[in-house]
Amino acid sequence: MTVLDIRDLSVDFATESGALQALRKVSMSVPENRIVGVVGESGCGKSTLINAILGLLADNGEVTSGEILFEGTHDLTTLAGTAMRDLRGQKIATVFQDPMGALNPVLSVGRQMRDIQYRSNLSRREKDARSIEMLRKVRIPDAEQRLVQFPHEFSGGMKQRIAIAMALMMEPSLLIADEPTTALDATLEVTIIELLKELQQQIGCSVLFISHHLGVIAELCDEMIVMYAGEVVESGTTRDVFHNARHPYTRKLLACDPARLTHRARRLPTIPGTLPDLRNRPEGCVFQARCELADATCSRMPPDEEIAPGHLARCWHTEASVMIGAGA
Amino acid sequence: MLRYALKRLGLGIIIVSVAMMMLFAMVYVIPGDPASVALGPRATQEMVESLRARMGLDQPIWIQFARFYMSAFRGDLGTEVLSGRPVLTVVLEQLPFTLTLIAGAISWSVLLGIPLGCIAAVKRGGFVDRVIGVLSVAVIAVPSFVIAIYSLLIFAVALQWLPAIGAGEPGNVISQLRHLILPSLAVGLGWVGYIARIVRASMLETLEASHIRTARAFGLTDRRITYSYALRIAVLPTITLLGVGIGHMLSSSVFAEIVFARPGIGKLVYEAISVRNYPIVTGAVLVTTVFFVVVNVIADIVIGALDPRVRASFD
Amino acid sequence: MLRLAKIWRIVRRIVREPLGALGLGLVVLVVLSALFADVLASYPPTKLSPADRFAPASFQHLLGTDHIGRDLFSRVLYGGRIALSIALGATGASLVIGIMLGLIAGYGPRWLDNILLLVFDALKSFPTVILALTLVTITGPSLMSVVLVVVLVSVPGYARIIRTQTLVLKSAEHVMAARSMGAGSARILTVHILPNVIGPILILASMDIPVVVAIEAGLSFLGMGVRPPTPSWGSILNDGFANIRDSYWIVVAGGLPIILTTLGFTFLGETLRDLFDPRLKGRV
Amino acid sequence: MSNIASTNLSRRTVLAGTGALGLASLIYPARRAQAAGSILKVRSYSDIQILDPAFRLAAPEGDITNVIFAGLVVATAGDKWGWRPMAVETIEQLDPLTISFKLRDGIGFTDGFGQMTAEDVKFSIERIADPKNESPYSGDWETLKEVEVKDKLSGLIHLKEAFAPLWTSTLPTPSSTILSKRAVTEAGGKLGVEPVAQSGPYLLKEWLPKQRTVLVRNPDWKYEQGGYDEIHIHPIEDEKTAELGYEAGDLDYTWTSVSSISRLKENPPADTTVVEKPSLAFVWFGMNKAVAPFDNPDVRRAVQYAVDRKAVVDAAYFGAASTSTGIIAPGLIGHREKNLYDYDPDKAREMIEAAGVSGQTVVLDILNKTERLTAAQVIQANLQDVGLNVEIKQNDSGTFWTLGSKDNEYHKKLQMVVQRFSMQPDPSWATEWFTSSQIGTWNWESFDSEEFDKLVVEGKIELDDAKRDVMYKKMQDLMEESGCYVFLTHEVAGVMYRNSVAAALKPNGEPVFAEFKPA
Repeated sequence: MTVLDIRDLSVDFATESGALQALRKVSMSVPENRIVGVVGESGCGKSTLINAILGLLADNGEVTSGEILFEGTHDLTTLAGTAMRDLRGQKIATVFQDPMGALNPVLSVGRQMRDIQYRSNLSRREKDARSIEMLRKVRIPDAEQRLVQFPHEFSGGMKQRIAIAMALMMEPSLLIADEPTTALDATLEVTIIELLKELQQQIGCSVLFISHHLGVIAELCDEMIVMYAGEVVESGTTRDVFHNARHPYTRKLLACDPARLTHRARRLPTIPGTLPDLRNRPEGCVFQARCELADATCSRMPPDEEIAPGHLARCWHTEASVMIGAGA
Repeated sequence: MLRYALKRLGLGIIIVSVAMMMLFAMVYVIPGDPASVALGPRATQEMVESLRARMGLDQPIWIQFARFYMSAFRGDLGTEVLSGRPVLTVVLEQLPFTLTLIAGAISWSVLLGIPLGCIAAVKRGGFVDRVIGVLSVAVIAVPSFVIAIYSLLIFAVALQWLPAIGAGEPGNVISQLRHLILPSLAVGLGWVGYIARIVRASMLETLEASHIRTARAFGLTDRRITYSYALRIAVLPTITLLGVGIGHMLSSSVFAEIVFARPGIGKLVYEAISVRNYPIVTGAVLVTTVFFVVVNVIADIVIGALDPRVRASFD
Repeated sequence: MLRLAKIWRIVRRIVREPLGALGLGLVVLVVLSALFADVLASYPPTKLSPADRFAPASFQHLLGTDHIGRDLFSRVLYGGRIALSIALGATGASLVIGIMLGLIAGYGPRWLDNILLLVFDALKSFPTVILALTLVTITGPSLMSVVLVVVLVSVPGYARIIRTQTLVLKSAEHVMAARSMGAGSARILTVHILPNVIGPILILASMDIPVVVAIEAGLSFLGMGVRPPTPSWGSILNDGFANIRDSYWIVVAGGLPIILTTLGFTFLGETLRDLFDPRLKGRV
Repeated sequence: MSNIASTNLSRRTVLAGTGALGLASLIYPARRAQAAGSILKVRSYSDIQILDPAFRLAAPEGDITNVIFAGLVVATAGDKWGWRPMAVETIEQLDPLTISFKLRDGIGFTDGFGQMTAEDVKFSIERIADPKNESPYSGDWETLKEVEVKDKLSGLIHLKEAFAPLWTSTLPTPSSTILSKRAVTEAGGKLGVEPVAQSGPYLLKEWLPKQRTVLVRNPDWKYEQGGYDEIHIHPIEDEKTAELGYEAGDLDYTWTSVSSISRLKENPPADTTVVEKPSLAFVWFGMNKAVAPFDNPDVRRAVQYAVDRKAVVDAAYFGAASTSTGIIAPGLIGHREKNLYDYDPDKAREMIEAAGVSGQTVVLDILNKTERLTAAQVIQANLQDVGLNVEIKQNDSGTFWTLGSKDNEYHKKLQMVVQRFSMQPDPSWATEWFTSSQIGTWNWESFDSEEFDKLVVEGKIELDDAKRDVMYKKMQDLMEESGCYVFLTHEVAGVMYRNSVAAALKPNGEPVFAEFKPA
């Protein structure tokens, strides 16, 4: 069964200088009990995608087409406010990137963990017990004492573990992890990844894992999608995409991934050129301006070429693209 | 934290002493002789001179100041020459009236300002937001004594809804509350505007914070998010603002106390200046400046108590 | 010509904001009525006519008369002259002194800076009205006293801002360069620092104009402002307050111009600030 | 974000609603004071600072000491100045230099200070009279020789010289109050604001500074009883404010401002009696002959002609007060029928021009009170009319009262002043400030006349009313002839009280608390 199935999703933002298309015809799915990675540069639409799934698009954002099917039945784009809210935290949980800012600074950790259990009928004491249990699961020492503490009294890694504990507390069927390790240093990153993997198996949920760190994706994810300028340019199993990338953008991304070099770095080296102006998308392929294979064909919308079963690339030149990055 | 508070307090003491030195210098050059004013038209020259000596006015200014300062540290602000009552007593008798007035003003400004700021932030950009914005600026701009006189004219004289003068019958809380409404409104109305503006701004900032997004992602209700998670942070700047505001409210309470014939520190000083009752002037100004400085320190400490982040940075 | 065009452009931008348009309108109204007070007023502002006292508004007396039969409309118009000239004069004087002290504190020796800061803080720790009362008692009520009060009240604020900016600029590259090329302190202050600090302070000062109007009116209300029979909005309020049971016209006539003027200047100032210096927006 | 807009405010709304309701319940029309129990609420124009009769600062303190301490005699209410015995059973003038008295047997001091005796009388009166004690009221007993104690309750008051004001402005005032010798001595020679050894029909029960003073009936007082069980005295300086307070029901009796009298008479608050009382105080416009241009007698005379006194008084007192002929009010010995110089602007203009001062600017100092300012503004217009420019300088009381003092350099520059002195019902009270020895103290006009100085001394010891009448008229003629004075008015006092109160007022409207009764 598919936990999350997104079809042809487009999202526009109204700005002073006209409509900005943040997502265009995005399709992807997260199967049950699998970890799906999303990778792409900043501004590629990852955050918009998450917000669209969570129903937290800013005031000026609007879903112009497509649907987001959750557990096959609910279309999240049309769900009413309260129904959507009932899913959040309950069925769909999220861990955000910035552990420093993700917790409310003026409320104790215990209070915040208790608050998110507001739908349950447990007593206050039972809720706290559940919180302690979760904190133990994410390996926070002295969980009872720490419940009354405030976020600033925890280290960054601990905060992120608390965030994970909170996210998994209600045993959701989908966990969205939005770059949960980006702000942490390398050793912490490894422990968090391992923790996530372990808990995912324990609870048996699906994970949508967003990162621009290809190494993490490779290590953690079963499947992955590559986004560029609000479009999914390539998707497939992690193995397929890493070993047989066919979209020129994916190839370039892989080519300059520091993880393939000797040491890790936190920021992707840049690909020459800049993102297209999303208020004024080019006709056809969105990557053409930065693509060395671009030709007249590219001014028409490229198809989602199936390279292998389940491995798609949105490009006219999936054959020729194997040459890109080969020499790098 | 404690060290910080002590340091602030130390600086406060220095500021207060400089302020008092300046006040002494000013009072010293005020024309008019307190002794002859105090005694009235029937006094003989000898009486005036002996009273001057008793008031210490025949001493050079620095001796007067040193004397005042030494005894002030012991909590003795001298005695009023005519009635022989301790100045501190006279001032402290009046202080509660001004404090009640300021407390009333703060209640108005907080009870109206925070909800208005909140609503404006929640309805950002809408008609309600604009109206609240214009009103906030307007009440800030109009001087409090004009508000005092107009509210007296409308609610006390024309409509006769509320009493016009005094602080109410001693011991009768209802009567005292009734007497408090208009003066405290006059003092506090401008601060409704200030607070609405600052709460709106800081609410907007807070609603953008990532922990608010987290809270939403956990499905917390918008009401809880707005009024419990965000407001708790958004009201913090209000406390600093009020810390500063209390000084200004002390100022405008002079007008409110005069217009509504209310007892209080402002009126005490106003009357004391006009009859050259210097011990009262210096005593009352000392008490108010000390009060003002202490309030600011307290505001910082309160913020520390409410915002663990600030607390952490002091440790 | 270029200058005029520029001003016109600014005016157009102000007017586009509803608040700015309202503010500008009010300010223009107040300024014009003060400028042309002698043309608009149908009576001399000090002419007594005890027989006509407490007359309500009518065609003869647009705002009625006060307790000694003076025409309130005329007094309000002439009161505007007083209010505006004090506002401009006192703000100007505070600016000059504030800028000088701020430059001295920021650029001068450390000990002088410390002393000045202490004095500023001490001045700020007095409740404003009480400071004003004490001062006016010393100097006696007069136009100059009001100006003095305004200067003492607003100089610390201006000087502090200028001081901070000067401290920042003191170590800025172009100032260092000028100093290394042997420019004297006076030249550095006037050529390299002053032009860079004056913009924000001017906007702040323009926003202080309603405060000055309020101070003048407040002191005159307490009988400590300009000398009678010189008309002032505050003294009209005082006359009205003393006779509030006999005639509410006087209070209304004295209070309305204060309200309109402070609102006008505040609205205009807010709009100007938002247009030209969004950085200052956070300042309450 | 869009969801926030629809945020349900209900709990807050309910809370706000409750708050608003609470607030609304505090708003209702002012209710008239109930004559509940038997409480009289009166206004006084200043709060008490000292409750020692010998050192009282203002009339409101005297009004209180008059009922909490027993005086030999006390002023009575009514349209004529009068007195009745209080602490004494009998008191009589045996000859111009001797007064005999006999105390009532049964007046006790509170706080265990025993019965009032003749020894206390001797102590109290000699205490005021002795210049060493620096009582501002020592002048009331200027010619006292001594008080002789004859037995426990009776004694003789001996004077060095006859003293005309004795029965008008000394005995029926707090200057005849008898305090407990032991209590005052124990208190260090002077009583403070908390009275000890009270002896009158009322006792001071509570004093809340700037709020109220509460007097209650003295259960031990056996003689004339006051009409109320409690008297609440509210200090409210400003008359207009007091009027608002009266209308709000906070007061049963108050003085009104002069400017409100005509309005209040036409349209009085419900159940209210408004009366006008002639005041004894005198207001004049003075010129300092020691300072140019008023060193020129012609300029002074010109100004006397230039001032339209009726217009000044009408404007300042809203038509409620009339012009005065001098400093001694109608009904008192020495009251003049008419002025010597009156409004004649043409003559004034001529004289100003002749003196060559036309177009000069002179400064008029006044106290910052509304009616003074109004008067000054009319004078300003009058003088403008004849060619003198006037600059009005308003002073707060602190500055004003020292303007003419020789300690103040300003007295050498003081040109013109509008002045008001209060007064007791004896003409000697009015004249003594204008002697040449008072120059630099209270004689700000630098008026000096040997004849006047002599008459002041003689007037006090002359006991024949008809002779005194002539003397005091002459003194005022001298003042006016000097050109230093333009007599303006004696003012008028407006008083209002509830119809449920039978107010007891002296001829000038001052209250006699002990005689107030429920109507």
